[in-house]
Amino acid sequence: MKLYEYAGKEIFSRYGISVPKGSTASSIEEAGKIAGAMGKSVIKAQVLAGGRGKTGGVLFSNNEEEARQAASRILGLTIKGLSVKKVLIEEFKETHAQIYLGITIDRLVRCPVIIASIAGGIDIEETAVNSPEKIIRINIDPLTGLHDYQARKLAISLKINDTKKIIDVIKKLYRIFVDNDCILAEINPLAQTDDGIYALDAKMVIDDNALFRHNYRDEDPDPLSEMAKKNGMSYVGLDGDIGCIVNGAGLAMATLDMIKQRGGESANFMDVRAGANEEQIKTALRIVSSNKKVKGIVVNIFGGLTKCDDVARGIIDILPDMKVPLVVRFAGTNEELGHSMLEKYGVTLAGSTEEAAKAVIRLVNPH
Amino acid sequence: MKLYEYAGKEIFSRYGISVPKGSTASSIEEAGKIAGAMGKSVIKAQVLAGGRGKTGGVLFSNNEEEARQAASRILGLTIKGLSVKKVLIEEFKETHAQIYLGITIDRLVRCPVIIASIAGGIDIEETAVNSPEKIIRINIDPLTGLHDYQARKLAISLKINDTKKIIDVIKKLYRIFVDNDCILAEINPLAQTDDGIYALDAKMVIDDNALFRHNYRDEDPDPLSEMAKKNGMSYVGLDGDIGCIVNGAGLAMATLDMIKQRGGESANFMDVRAGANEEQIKTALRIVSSNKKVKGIVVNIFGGLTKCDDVARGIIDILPDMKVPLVVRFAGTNEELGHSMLEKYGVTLAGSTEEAAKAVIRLVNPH
Amino acid sequence: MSILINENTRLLVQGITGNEGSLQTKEMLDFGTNVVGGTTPGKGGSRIFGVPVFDSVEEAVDSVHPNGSVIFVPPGHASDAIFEAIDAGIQLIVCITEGIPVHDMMRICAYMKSTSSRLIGPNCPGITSPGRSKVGIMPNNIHLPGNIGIVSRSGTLTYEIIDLLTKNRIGQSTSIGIGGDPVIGMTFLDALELFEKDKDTQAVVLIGEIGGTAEEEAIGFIKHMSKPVIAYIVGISAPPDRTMGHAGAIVSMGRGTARSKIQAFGDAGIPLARNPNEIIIQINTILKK
Amino acid sequence: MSILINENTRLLVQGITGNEGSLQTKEMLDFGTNVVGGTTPGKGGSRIFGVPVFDSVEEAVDSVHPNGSVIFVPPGHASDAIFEAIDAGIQLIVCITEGIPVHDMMRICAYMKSTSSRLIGPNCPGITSPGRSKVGIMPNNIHLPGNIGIVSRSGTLTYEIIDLLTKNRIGQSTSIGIGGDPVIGMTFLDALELFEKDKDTQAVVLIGEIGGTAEEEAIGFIKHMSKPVIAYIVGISAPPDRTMGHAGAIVSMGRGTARSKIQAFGDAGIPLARNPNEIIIQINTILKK
Repeated sequence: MKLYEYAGKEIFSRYGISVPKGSTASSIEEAGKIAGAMGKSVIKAQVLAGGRGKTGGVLFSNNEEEARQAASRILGLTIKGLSVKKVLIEEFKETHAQIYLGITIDRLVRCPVIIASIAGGIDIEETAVNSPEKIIRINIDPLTGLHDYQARKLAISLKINDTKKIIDVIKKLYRIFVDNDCILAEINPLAQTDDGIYALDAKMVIDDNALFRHNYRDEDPDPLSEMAKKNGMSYVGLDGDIGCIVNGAGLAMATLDMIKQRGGESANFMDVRAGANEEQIKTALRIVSSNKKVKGIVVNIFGGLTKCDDVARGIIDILPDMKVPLVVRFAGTNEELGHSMLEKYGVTLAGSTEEAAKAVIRLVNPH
Repeated sequence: MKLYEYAGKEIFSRYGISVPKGSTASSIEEAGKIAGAMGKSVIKAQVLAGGRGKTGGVLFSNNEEEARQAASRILGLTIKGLSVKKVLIEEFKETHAQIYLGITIDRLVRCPVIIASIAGGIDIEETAVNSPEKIIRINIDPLTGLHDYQARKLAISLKINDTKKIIDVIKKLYRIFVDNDCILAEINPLAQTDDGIYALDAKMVIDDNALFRHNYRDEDPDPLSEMAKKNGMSYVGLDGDIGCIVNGAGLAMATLDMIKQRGGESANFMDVRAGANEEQIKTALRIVSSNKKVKGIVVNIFGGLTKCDDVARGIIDILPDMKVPLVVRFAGTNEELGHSMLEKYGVTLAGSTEEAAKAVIRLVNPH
Repeated sequence: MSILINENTRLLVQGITGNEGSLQTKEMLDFGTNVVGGTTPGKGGSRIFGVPVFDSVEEAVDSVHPNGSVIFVPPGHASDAIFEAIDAGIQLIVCITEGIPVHDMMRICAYMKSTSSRLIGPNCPGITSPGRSKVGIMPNNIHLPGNIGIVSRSGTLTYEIIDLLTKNRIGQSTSIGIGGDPVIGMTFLDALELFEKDKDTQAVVLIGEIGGTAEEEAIGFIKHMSKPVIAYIVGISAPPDRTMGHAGAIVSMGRGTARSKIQAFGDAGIPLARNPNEIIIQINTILKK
Repeated sequence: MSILINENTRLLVQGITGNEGSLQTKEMLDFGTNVVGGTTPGKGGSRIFGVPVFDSVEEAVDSVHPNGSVIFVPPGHASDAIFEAIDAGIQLIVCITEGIPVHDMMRICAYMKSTSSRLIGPNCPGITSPGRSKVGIMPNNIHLPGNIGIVSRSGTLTYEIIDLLTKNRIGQSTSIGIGGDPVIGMTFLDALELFEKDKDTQAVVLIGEIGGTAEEEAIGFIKHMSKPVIAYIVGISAPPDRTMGHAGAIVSMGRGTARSKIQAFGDAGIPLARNPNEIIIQINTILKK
């Protein structure tokens, strides 16, 4: 789960990392009042996507009027498909140096990795590619945690004064990373200013698998993904017109790949997981078909403990409600029984994932 | 540092381990009032030594009058050389089962060890010797901490119901042990009562080396030990009449052993550590000689970086204030210079630890 | 021969009385796996399908001497079950459970460095050695004994490919699902090293997917293997993740997408299949040589 | 030969610019120890007694390739210094610092299990191999090269005995102070195993004291050693500790006092000295054989 910048900054603040004074607003009116009381301020779109600066989601203001204008512009934006509903208004900070500081998981070494660079800011990824010597990485043993000598090495490598304060921020960010089951905790930029070291941005992503032991609340859930999650399934919306229902993430990706290779575009990724039984498949079909862009649906089930005839029963039950054609491919346990049950209902049957992909594309693009 | 029972119970309570309702009193008056409001209660000497029950330090009362009598008896006691200045008055709890639960350090395996037994109470050490099968021990990896399966194994081994509550107490006690840098955290007995699992006693010993990162305050310091500690030295009072000042704990023990082997009794253990210089030796002599029982003092210094002539200078300086005879033995750096400096002052000089022991015994017991 | 498991595997099932644990124990027994015991705290002393149930792994080890364990414990308790198996000295631990927090897995992997246990998974379908033993949840009836090794991060996609191989009368030495989580025990590289040493494995099918660089890390070894490896990598149609933050990008340095993986394998001259059918074609070409 | 250190020891001093660090570095240089570098964060680039100072152990390892390290860092930072040395791959780490919290030491010892580093101490005087190298704080002028190994938990008491040996013209192969803290790296047993293998050591003096059972744990090995071991155990006059609680008593099971240790060594037929002079008498008896 991704946290909004302002939520991340609340956590930073609780752990003693300095952030600029600020608060959020959902209306132009409110934004104007907050910024008016501040003098020079920065108004930032609160949206769960990167690259806000480059898309006009971060503006500056000197007074209430400018703030209202900025807020009105930002609150109307859609950034990477997400509409902006809230802005964060903060005191403007003059910076001397902008540091990049991030902690994530090194999957290969199977441990947290802290990354720091004096070349903080929006171009950090380019720096990583073009000037790798400006990026320092330290792997942390998850059992012993961050050692002082490691925090010191990172801080010294940045070659600015304030080493002690930077060490302090590194140690606190690592605490935040561990305490909150983060898969990402990032400050970019961590700014050196006249009155100290400030986190000017906050990016935190929490491990979904660990949400059960925390109190985070998804403030902006996608309704279809939520419904899928509640039913033990996984749904991600895409831009195409072919709905997909598959059991298993790998097989689902393989199915989407096959559709793409044959010239089709999928409307979603959906893994029904272990829930490929009668009731679940009905729920899955309801979710996928509620997307108005969907012109046809492919169901691809590999039966193990899942029995294909159970799935067929679910499909038959919901078929009267379906407005778009269905292609079904069963394999594994009772695949033949499942296929034969569906024959009389006008559902297109496929013998392989590849055939299923071809069939659904034909149905969706009849020309 | 040892914590009093009531202080330990405050910590238990903060971590969610149930303790009986209660409070402390320093006077008979106060104790009577607290107990009077309680009905049946137990009045316990607050003293940093074991075996209170067997020495009359724990009494029961049914009303204010009985409580006053009990408190008056306990507040007059001296238990293992320590006078009782405070009592803890608690609600009496009827118990169904008394469990022993303790965590300490297994020096050999270099890790915390949790010990549990259904045979809790004052005879637990005898149980450990006579019925070792009633004692279960589990070593904990200090990096991963206590695992649920280990807490479960301990709890199940006690063979009483309430397994879940016992698991909970074990996990909390381990948290306490780690968070507070304990070398001992012990509940004896942990009682099964009608209304739950209660810690009826609390014993906590904090690692002196870790006090710098905690906020414990020694409520009842020994003045001589405190003065020594402040000067980087270590002092323990004993029952004999020969004062001892040695650099190094091992050499100090060897000196005390030698005195005992020759029929003498030491008045103290004192390790002046690295502080065996002019000023420190004066402080050490002041501390040791302030014990009225001391009839003679032996100073045994092995010089390395410590120079024996520096030590001699300190001795000469304070000699006029000394009321008891001194035996000095120097070895190592500038030993001859040190000895020769002392010759004209009537200080007895010894060529070895053994000679020093013999000489001081002769001086103290001239018959 | 097979790798990791064989007819001498004495299996313990952790969480044997749970829904999935009992269902899958039945399936494994049907397959012929020697399930010697199971654990469920509080149910020690009972039996399920004739298999004795114990309160703890330690008790099971003392009584029935398992040399492998498979874990069906819910995610909140699964990492504890892994630690319990490691501490009891179980050498092969297969964790089926999906949804274990990644921080727990990092701690487990760090702890395992000082032990000799080997972990497969979590969030994996386990291991099948046709005709010998099955430890996990792969469907029973899709396998055929033979000489192709399979190692995969997926579940049903793996079954689909095993099924396809079997239908084409291409048998498998061992099929391993290493799991789809970001932090897992056995990697592609570990599995390939075992297949390389296994005299009954003639060629290996590697089924990879987007995310991480485990596939790329195996390339160096594959280039020096005496046995051919055919790679099939899915996720080419996955949208670029809206991941916030740069740390992940810095760590992966442009690797980790299906496209970059396919590129890397191609550059190394490792045969790639674009779909399951191409795997069959490639294997047939190899077997004919 | 000696054990642990010799003329090939290339020593790093962690905390080299501190009071004790610099004083003892001077002493070690005077002894003839090959001190190749030191560390003090923030003082990298400077020199002390001609020895280069680095900001971190890693930098020192890259520049001057030490194979051993001695730590003079204050107790609040010493455990971090030990981790730093381990992680930089230093094989022999001698920690002089007194006052490290025991919980820190337990974590360090657990961590070391997955590494090949060896730790001596903390709260110890270090190691001296007369004529070859000194790593630690033993006085320079008390040693004599020879064939007696010394292993001790004490500081000055050890110096006293080394001095006595030297004055009686009995030389030492290596003298080791393993430290007096409850949780330490190298134990009596570890040291005895090394002395047993060292062809230049003819006999070993073991100096023990009250507390713990490290002396008792070595008895089994001593009984099977080809070399004689003479034990001297102090603390017989120490008062019974007013320790509260039973856990310690249960763990030690009646062992751990000077009396119980002496009893155990006596029962095992290991020669015991009651005072330093008796050590000399015993050694002379052995050497005459």
